[in-house]
Amino acid sequence: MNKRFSAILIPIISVLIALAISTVIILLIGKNPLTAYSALIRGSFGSKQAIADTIIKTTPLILTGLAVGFGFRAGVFNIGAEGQMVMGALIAAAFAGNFGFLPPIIAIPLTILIAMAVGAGYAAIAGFLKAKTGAHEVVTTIMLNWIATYFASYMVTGPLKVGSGTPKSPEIANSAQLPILMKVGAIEVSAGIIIAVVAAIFMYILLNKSTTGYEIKAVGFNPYAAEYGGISVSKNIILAMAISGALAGLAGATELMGVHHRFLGELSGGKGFDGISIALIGQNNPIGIIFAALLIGALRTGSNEMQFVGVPKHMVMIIQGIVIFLVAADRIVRTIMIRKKVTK
Amino acid sequence: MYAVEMVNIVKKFPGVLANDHVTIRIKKGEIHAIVGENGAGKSTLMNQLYGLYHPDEGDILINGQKVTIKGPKDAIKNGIGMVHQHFMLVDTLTVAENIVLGSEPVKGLNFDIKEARKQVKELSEKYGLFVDVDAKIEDIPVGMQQRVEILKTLYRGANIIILDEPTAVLTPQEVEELFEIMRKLKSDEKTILFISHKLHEVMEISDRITVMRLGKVTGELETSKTNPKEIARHMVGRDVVLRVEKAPHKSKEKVFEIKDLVVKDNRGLVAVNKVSFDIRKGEIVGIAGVAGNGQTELVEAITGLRKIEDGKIYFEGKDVTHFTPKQLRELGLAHIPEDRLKHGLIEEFEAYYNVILGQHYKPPFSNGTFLNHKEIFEYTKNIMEEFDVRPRRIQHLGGNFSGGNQQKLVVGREIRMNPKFLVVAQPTRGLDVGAIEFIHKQILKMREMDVGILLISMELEEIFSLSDRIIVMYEGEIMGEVKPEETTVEEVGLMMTGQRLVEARRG
Amino acid sequence: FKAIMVTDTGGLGDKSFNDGTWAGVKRAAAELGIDAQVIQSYEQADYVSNLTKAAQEIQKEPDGGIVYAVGFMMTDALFEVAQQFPDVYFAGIDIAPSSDNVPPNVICFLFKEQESAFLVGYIAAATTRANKVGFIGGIPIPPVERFRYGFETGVKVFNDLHGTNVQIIKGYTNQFSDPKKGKDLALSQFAEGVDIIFHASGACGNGVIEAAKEKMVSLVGKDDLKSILEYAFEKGGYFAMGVDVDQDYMAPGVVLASAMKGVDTASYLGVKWAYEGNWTPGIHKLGLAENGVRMSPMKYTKGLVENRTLAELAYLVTLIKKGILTVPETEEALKSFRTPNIVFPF
Amino acid sequence: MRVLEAIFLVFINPLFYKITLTAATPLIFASLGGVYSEITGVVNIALEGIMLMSAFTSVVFTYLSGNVWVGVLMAVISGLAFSWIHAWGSIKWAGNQVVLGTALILIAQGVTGFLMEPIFGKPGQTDFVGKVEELKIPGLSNVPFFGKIFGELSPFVYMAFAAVAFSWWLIYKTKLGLRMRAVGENPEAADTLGINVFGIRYFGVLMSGVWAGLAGAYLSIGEVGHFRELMTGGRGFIALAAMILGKYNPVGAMLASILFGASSAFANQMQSSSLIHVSATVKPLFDMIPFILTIIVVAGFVGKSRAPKADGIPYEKAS
Ligand SMILES: Nc1ncnc2c1ncn2[C@@H]1O[C@H](COP(=O)(O)OP(=O)(O)OP(=O)(O)O)[C@@H](O)[C@H]1O
Ligand SMILES: Nc1ncnc2c1ncn2[C@@H]1O[C@H](COP(=O)(O)OP(=O)(O)OP(=O)(O)O)[C@@H](O)[C@H]1O
Ligand SMILES: [Mg+2]
Ligand SMILES: [Mg+2]
Repeated sequence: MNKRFSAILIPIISVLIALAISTVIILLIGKNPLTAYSALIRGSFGSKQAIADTIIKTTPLILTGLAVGFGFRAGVFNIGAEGQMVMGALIAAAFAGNFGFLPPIIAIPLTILIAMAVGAGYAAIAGFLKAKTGAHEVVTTIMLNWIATYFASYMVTGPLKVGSGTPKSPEIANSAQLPILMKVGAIEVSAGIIIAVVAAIFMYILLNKSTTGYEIKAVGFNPYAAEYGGISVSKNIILAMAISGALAGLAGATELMGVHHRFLGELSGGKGFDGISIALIGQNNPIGIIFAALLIGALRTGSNEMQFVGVPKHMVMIIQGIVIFLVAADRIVRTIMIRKKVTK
Repeated sequence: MYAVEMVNIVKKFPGVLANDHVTIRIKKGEIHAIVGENGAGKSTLMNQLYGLYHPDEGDILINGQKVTIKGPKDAIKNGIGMVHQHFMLVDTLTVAENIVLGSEPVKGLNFDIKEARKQVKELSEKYGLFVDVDAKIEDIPVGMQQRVEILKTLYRGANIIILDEPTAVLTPQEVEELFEIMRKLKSDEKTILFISHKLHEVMEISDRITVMRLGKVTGELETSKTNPKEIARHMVGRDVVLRVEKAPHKSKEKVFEIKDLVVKDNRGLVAVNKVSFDIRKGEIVGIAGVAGNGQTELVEAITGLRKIEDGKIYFEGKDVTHFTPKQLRELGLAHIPEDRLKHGLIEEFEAYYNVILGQHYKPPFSNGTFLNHKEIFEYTKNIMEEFDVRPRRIQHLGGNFSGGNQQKLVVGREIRMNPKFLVVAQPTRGLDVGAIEFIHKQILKMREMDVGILLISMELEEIFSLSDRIIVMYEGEIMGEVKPEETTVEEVGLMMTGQRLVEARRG
Repeated sequence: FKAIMVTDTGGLGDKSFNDGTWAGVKRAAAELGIDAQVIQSYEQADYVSNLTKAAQEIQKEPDGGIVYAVGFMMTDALFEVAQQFPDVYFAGIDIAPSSDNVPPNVICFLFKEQESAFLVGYIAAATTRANKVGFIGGIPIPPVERFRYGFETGVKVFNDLHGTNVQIIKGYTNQFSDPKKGKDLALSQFAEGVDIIFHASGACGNGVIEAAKEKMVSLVGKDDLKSILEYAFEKGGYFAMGVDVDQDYMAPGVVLASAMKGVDTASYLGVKWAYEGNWTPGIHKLGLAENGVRMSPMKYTKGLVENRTLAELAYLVTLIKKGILTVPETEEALKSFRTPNIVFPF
Repeated sequence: MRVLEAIFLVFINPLFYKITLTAATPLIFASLGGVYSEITGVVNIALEGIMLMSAFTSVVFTYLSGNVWVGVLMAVISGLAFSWIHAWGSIKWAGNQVVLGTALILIAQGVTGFLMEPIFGKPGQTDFVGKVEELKIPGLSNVPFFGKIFGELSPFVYMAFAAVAFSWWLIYKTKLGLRMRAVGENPEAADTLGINVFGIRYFGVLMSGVWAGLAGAYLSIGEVGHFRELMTGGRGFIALAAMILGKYNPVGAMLASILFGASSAFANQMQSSSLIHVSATVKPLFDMIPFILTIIVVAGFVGKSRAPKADGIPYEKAS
């Protein structure tokens, strides 16, 4: 089978199988699957608002997917995109609150840069420890995630706290907010999606066209051969973690500057972890990651609409889980497809 | 009476007909050699006998009985044992554990390690296969690993033992020992299938020979009635020059020098102890020695891959002692590593990326930031053409080339760097005679171009035929330095076992 | 007419404002014979879109309706969306607008958690035999902190009026969903010599209550209400204090009292006002006086508290209702709080 | 130095050790589960999900049967069943083990949340359904110091340590354990010796379900007697870290779990200390202690932890 063709077909068929399985469950709880699924589609692509929602949800998923995917390409398992995203957004929020005096042309890139630098630095801790002491990055990044969570919680209930409501940082300056591409009612689609796509293109170029990408991949595939070829292994491990962290930080930046305009306790909301499955569904390929993120983003948006017809939100988690499972074990789907063909 | 008959075996892989109606018959109690070029289909054939692959067509008969071998389990039941071309050992387990794995002695619920050790020891003594039963595989030399593999088959009571290229990684002494063992096994009524690329070995040990080429059997020969030339012709389809001719070395200019070098191994023990020597332009210095006597560490230290504890290294008179691999390459050092899969290649990289490793950041392959793929592709095509790398496909992944072709790719890359100094370690390990001939020619061509060459090899024949000077190492020290034309294999062999030159000369 | 409630990411089943709001909305819906629906949010980014969708649903109704935004996390989203739909009523539960000019279609219900916490704090101080009581919060968000201010004030007032020196140990679980974490923290406080712990930590509190029960049962040696109460009456023991709803039932005899928050009352009122057109926009802070908060009736444990204390408490409630005693609502107010001159009329 | 005094008081307080043990117990079980799976070569990031499922099932069946031990048994069975899905996807279908794991976590969160309403009639959390009684060792509770630690402990704590001893024996002293280690390191080699690689891997993954199942049961009916959505609180991931930190060895994993349990008990005790007065807003910082400590330990003392060579790589038989 054509490789590219099956890369598209498998997720689609996985979704169909997942829907078939959940049809049973929906019938069991006494709802009409057809109404449910038409709500799912309506909710994700059926209207301007739905599309806006889908884009908003897809944006950070692309970026965390890229972050984790980049790590995989470089031979590191960055399970810490969550923490890097939080730290990037948190510190950027702390600064960007005071950027009122700067014009957007400076304030926006500067805020992005801070978030990326913080994400990079935070991830580089794990990279540094791996390179210098051999500490496993899965252990260190899991720990760093928790530290980031508690640190952020401390910051927004303590030093950065504003107002009496939500634990949150002050609103960032208007000049540091991302321009709005599309506004549907109160739903604003910011330029974040453009940033995410640019980041994907950047990652593609970095990995496939640049000398740095060559070195990072070499270290990821075979550190001994890389060293033999004059490539510094520890430098590239740290660099790879840092770039991965920068992408996660960027995810934090787009959420901060394009969606919430301030740091909130739940800003990351598991998107760093989502990045793992998105990266792998997208086969660590920037273009694949965009589509994987879109798939998950659309499922999540559509799920909210499904609630209006009485299907609880947990149903969608199950559907998502099954889709991801089937994409991972794609041979199940392939086998089903081949059998179909044979019987025909 | 045949112990094994494989009749009309056909085995296809996607795009490759690996065995094309192969018929081979092995008599009980004989040592039967199978020879053939790289990729001729020898391992594939043996893997089917051992149940790892299943023939698309054809029959397998054991002791005259037709059998179906679904997996190694069936093979073991039929008394077949196999020592694979790439060892099948569990690095983190001990020798005894590896040997008994799969049919472990038990005491109550426990795995009876005592009994296992006892049985292994008995077996090892019976056949003179010395092993350290309690050592972990990752800590023992390849020669011992080989013995472990043989013990594995004996432990399972194999009567038919397949040895797939067992000598590729052994020293001449170890090869001698292995032959001793094989003779012992033969006298014990065991049938042995022996695959090798080294014709003199085949001549020495086998009773009969099957030659394969491109998936077909091209000849069945009685060893006593043939000669290496004839075998080689069957294998390659043409005459092969097994001896090389070279002009005497002239230059006096030092290109490389090491003084009192001290290097430690992975366990922190001194592996290279105060070694000094130099290499001149257009000169090949061969280092002979039994594996594990510091050669690996020496090469790694020289090429910047291992920390140097003490001593100095000079490159064209310049102190380069603690230089990184990159700095050394910049100065003109090239390195054909002994382990092509560990150091030489990135299996996941396409041929074209493997070919620029080490020069990837330099023009014309890169402008410092971006790679120039057009140049890279062009360059790769040239190298593949010049070094006859097959398949001639620049996008082929490094790991998907056959071993011989991987080696050609690495050799091509390093030679085309136009180095001033070339370190070559085990350049022809596992290669067929045609490929060996080719690589030797390339090394000599570099010598003609005034490159200083350090050659490390366990093949004494290779060392003798290529080197201008031979240095012998034992336990990290130099035992002596000789000229090939002024010494004998025996003398070098004695030094390799720890006698200094003077003592060796004294006899 | 329709009422739609949008939960925060905590979702239904939090035994706190989401559940409470939903209970009130359902009650109102049943009474008024209207439709009620709930939409749960998966993540923060859902708030705006879920509120928007809810408002759009309402717009489809011929006679309008009301949208509930639940939880402090939804503050910003609520005001953004409410501005877009001036013809739809919005009610925020536990939502404090950042400015005072609330749009005319919005009502915000806030609670004076500190007032009910004051009462349990006073009881705790009166009942402790270790002279040490504990507070366990979830994430130190404003409602949690208001509970703490009230609890601390209750203890302080008791100390001042009775010349005791009951100390408070404070801790946070920093989350709301891991009962084991609450239990471990509670055990740590017990190990520090505390004998009564008041929690405001969501589901972590289940663990706090379990810790108290475990300690108590181990002291008593039996696990029935009668033995526990008999032992506690004689020798004291370990107690937890519940939050938001009456948590007595979770461990009868071990939950000394609960600081209750009438979220359901508020949401019930909101629906009713909107339906009847009796709409007063703005912030509604519900305290003891408004029946928005109260202390649990202490169904099992009343006997463990001296009658005099209960009487004092009743008197203090009237003082608070009258505004004579103001329980601090902020950290600053807590710091500067001085016990007023209170003379019990008995 | 009040801080030093407070620290000293923590270490002489027997209850600190007791809390350490109970905090470590779920991590020991779960990390043990990780060890079984990963030494046979299957990455099991799904521990969190398995724990959650089992925490839920044990509560459901305790609720239905009124007997906590039925709950424990069903937790083990559901752990087996759920990990079987992981095994099926990653062994039979050679799927990407990390993705399968994350998928299973999502499914576990979805399924447990989804079933709350139909089974218990309300979402979010259940009421108290019953709890496994603590084990009282009669004479012991009077022994000073140790009595306070071991006098009354949940049987799960003892089970955890017994499980470690059992696992150590199974993995290092039996023929099965030898084969497990061989399969995780070099499945081809094991295969050529006639060992059923798939079978061994299934065993490893299923056993990880058993242990993670017990971890889940402990969290619900072992400790708090009810179920709450997402109540595992990331312990599956911490267990994963403990397993790596413990170098894929049951005893190592146990020590890492204890380290983690001790540091979180320490953090709790410090934040509860009446000797040090810190403002409420600073208290969250105490929760960072275990994580920072772990990083220091893994970077400073443990160094490289080498995964089994074939860990995460699906084994595919040639044909
Ligand atoms: N996974 C694969 N995908 C594509 N081609 C492959 C793959 N594996 C092997 N090949 C092809 O098979 C051929 C030989 O592979 P193999 O490693 O068996 O070589 P060999 O015959 O043992 O030769 P040598 O002795 O030189 O190593 C090569 O041409 C290689 O391109
Ligand atoms: N797994 C495989 N997949 C695809 N092709 C294969 C595979 N294994 C072997 N082949 C093909 O079969 C041919 C025969 O390979 P085989 O390994 O049997 O050669 P060989 O004679 O043992 O070579 P060598 O002397 O290098 O060991 C190879 O050239 C290769 O093209
Ligand atoms: Mg072969
Ligand atoms: Mg080969």
